[in-house]
Amino acid sequence: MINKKVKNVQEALKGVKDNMTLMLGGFGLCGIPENAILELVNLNVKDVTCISNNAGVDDFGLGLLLQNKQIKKMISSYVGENDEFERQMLSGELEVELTPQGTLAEKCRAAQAGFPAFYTPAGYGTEVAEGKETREFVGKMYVLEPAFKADFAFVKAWKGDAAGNLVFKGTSRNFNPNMCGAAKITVVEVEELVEVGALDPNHIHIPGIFVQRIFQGTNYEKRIEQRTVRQKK
Amino acid sequence: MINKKVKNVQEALKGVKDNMTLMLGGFGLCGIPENAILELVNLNVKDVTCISNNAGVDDFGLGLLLQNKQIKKMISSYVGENDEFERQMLSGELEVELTPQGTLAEKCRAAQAGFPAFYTPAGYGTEVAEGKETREFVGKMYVLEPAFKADFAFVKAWKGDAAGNLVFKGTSRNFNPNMCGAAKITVVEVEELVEVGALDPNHIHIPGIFVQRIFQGTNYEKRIEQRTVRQKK
Amino acid sequence: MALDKNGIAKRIAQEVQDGFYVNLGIGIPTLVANYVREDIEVEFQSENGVLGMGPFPFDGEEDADIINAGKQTITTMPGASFFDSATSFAMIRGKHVDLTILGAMEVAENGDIANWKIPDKMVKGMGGAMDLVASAENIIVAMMHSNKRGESKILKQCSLPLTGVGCVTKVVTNLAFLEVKNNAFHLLERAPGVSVEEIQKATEGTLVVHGDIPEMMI
Amino acid sequence: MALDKNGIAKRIAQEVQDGFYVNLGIGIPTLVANYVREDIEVEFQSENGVLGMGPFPFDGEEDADIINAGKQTITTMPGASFFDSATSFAMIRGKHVDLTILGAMEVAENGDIANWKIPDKMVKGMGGAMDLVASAENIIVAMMHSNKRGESKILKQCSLPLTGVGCVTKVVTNLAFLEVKNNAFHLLERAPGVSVEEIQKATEGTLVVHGDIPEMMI
Repeated sequence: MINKKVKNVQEALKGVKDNMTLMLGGFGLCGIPENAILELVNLNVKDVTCISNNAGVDDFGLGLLLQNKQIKKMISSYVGENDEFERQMLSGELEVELTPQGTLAEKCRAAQAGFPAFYTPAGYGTEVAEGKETREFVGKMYVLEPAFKADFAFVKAWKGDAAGNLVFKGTSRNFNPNMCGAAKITVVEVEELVEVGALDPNHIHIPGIFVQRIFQGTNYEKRIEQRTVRQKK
Repeated sequence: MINKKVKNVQEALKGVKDNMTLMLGGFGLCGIPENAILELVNLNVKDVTCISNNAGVDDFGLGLLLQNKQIKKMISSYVGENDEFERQMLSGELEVELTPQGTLAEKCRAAQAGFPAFYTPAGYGTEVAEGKETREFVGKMYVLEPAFKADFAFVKAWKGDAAGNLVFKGTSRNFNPNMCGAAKITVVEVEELVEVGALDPNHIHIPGIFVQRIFQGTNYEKRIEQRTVRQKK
Repeated sequence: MALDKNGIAKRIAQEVQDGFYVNLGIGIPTLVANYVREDIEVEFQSENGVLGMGPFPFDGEEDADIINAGKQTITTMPGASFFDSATSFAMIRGKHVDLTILGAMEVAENGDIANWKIPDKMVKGMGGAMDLVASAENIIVAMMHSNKRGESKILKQCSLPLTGVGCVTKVVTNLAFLEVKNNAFHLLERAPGVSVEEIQKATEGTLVVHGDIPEMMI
Repeated sequence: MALDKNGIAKRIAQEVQDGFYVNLGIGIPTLVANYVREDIEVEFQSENGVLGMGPFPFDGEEDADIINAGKQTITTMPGASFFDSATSFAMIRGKHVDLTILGAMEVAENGDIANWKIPDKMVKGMGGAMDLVASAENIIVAMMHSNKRGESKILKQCSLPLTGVGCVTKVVTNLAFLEVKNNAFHLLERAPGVSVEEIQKATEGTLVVHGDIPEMMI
């Protein structure tokens, strides 16, 4: 067993610097690496490029880095819940690259799996395809999209062990597994760090080989964006 | 819940015809769809193309179809355990397309995921790349490989439910999940058909959407090719 | 009388067939789930990573880790499964989802759709919409026939940045059920009490009216 | 004295470093696992879908569903995981495996390797070898220096169909430890009791001998 465990978030984020490209898991506020984001605020690294499906809300998630003006560029599929984001984007302070969600996921998977680029039909004929190579296969048009290149991936898992094996819960899985191994260094925070051997080898979502550092996360808020319920009759 | 359950192997293989292209899961004899293979022998369909990592042994697995001269063409990565295979290949009766194992897996995944083709470094500069498009990305050469097109995929899972959700065990997983949804019709046989709701939604390896038919398999032999053991001291 | 949002959802629900996997977009499409016949088997996929969505949770039973693509808390049905984003879009791109229902700002008679951006005004992003429309073979658009200023959204050509080209096959609006083919909107049904003339007037794109147009049965 | 297979495996085992994920090919490479230092952390990956392989099972405890790429029954270590073939090659193609050890029929001074086919004679297939050699940055080849007829397998140019081009970095044979760079085999170590002259004689490719060549420490 190759030990990936680090003491805490400070140790986990060693080496993060200005101008780096960072991947962050999560969909909306679901499954975001809360501990890593707070530490990025503490470190106050500047001019980072963030690859993340969404940009958080004004006072949580990646919104905290936006408030702190740490982000130079966002690569996302949907950024619609964040006023500060809109302000920075419209004023030109923030560079934004909007990417179809499936393309975003596959650009992560391609980086993880060693594919330099892939052809997807998403975005063909739209401004997303502008300046990109397009090509026909069997009567349908596709756009060539390159794999992401990133320095760090910050991932949130439900359970994990010191070997870096991960298990995710519900829809907090989302982009997290796809980002593992998609950056030079993958840093995982878990709600529960379990003993090596406690996870069923058949049910490990991400084998430890895709992970460089893992730590026990703390104080998860797990904020709900759209609490929607029905009443018991 | 959309019900994919069929009564038996006969119902599961309805529509299989001569000249079709069939995908079959398994690595060696591990995780092969034993019931489907026996029924293919019963049906005596001829001139089929089989996509499968290996070709079985002389008297088990795909070897049975070879003995019966049902296979026109094999697409595999390794076929070295089968004398009848070698005989048919060297005599020209059997067409063989040898494909690197990772390329074979990804050609399945591309079919499953709607990618028309992909670039892989495997086989560049070798006879596998002959006649294929090659291309450089960031100083490295890649070969363009098309997704598979198949009529039926025959998959063996450990557990499954009527919704088509699947769980695999150990290394009998191998190509099986990658072939689900990679053919027009995916037929799954399981060692244990469980109640819908019995599988943990977090630990389903293949969601039912990739499966068209599922049935309770019978009489699994699960032959071991290379029984290798050590003695207790 | 023109349909309200629930009326549009009701009509679309009739297009959902037994055995369909369905992806519902945010807004009116989400309402469709409420009106699907109970005697058929349907599973709802949400692109953030769940298949087999159920109703919203009871108050107090919501789980921050189980949401839909609209970020709403949800429940799951027996037989549900969770998966990662790449797998979710494998389902979509691989044409395993049978029906996609989504909203639009504009639809054109060639099947083009625009629903993600108003330049210099609203730039929220396309989310999964571009993947969905580029791959789905069966797309129903749920939308209002005209915007708040009374201008038609059923157009000869989209004016807003496109989400996808030539992909929309059916449109259900507050006024009509339209099929998109051969570079025209073919009027299939009228909303109850709405005349062909009203629909014609509200439609900027080419409208084909063939024979008697029945009223929707809702 | 020239090394036997276990000797080759022992020397290669010294190249396995702490924290390495290692893929072992069939044959001599499989033996390497027996000689890795016990005070370092190493995990073995097998391309059929397992990470964290352990020793062979005790008699009677073998499981048909748990095998390695050589189809041998195996066990797993704590922290092991199983996965599908596409994920397995994601590990390999994505350069997550640190070291690949495999056999060869021929190696050339430009790093080409041939190990999968003898035309009209042996056509078993390449298995995962082409993926491994195309992606791994750290490849050690375990092989005999010459074939049974005494002909060198350490060549100027491969004569058999290639498995990969310009990919081999190190070769350990029964006679020598060679580094492949700048279109030549650089002699790093001699097998115990084997002279530089013997190695030179058995090597058809360009052999660079720089200074005193130490004996392997085995």
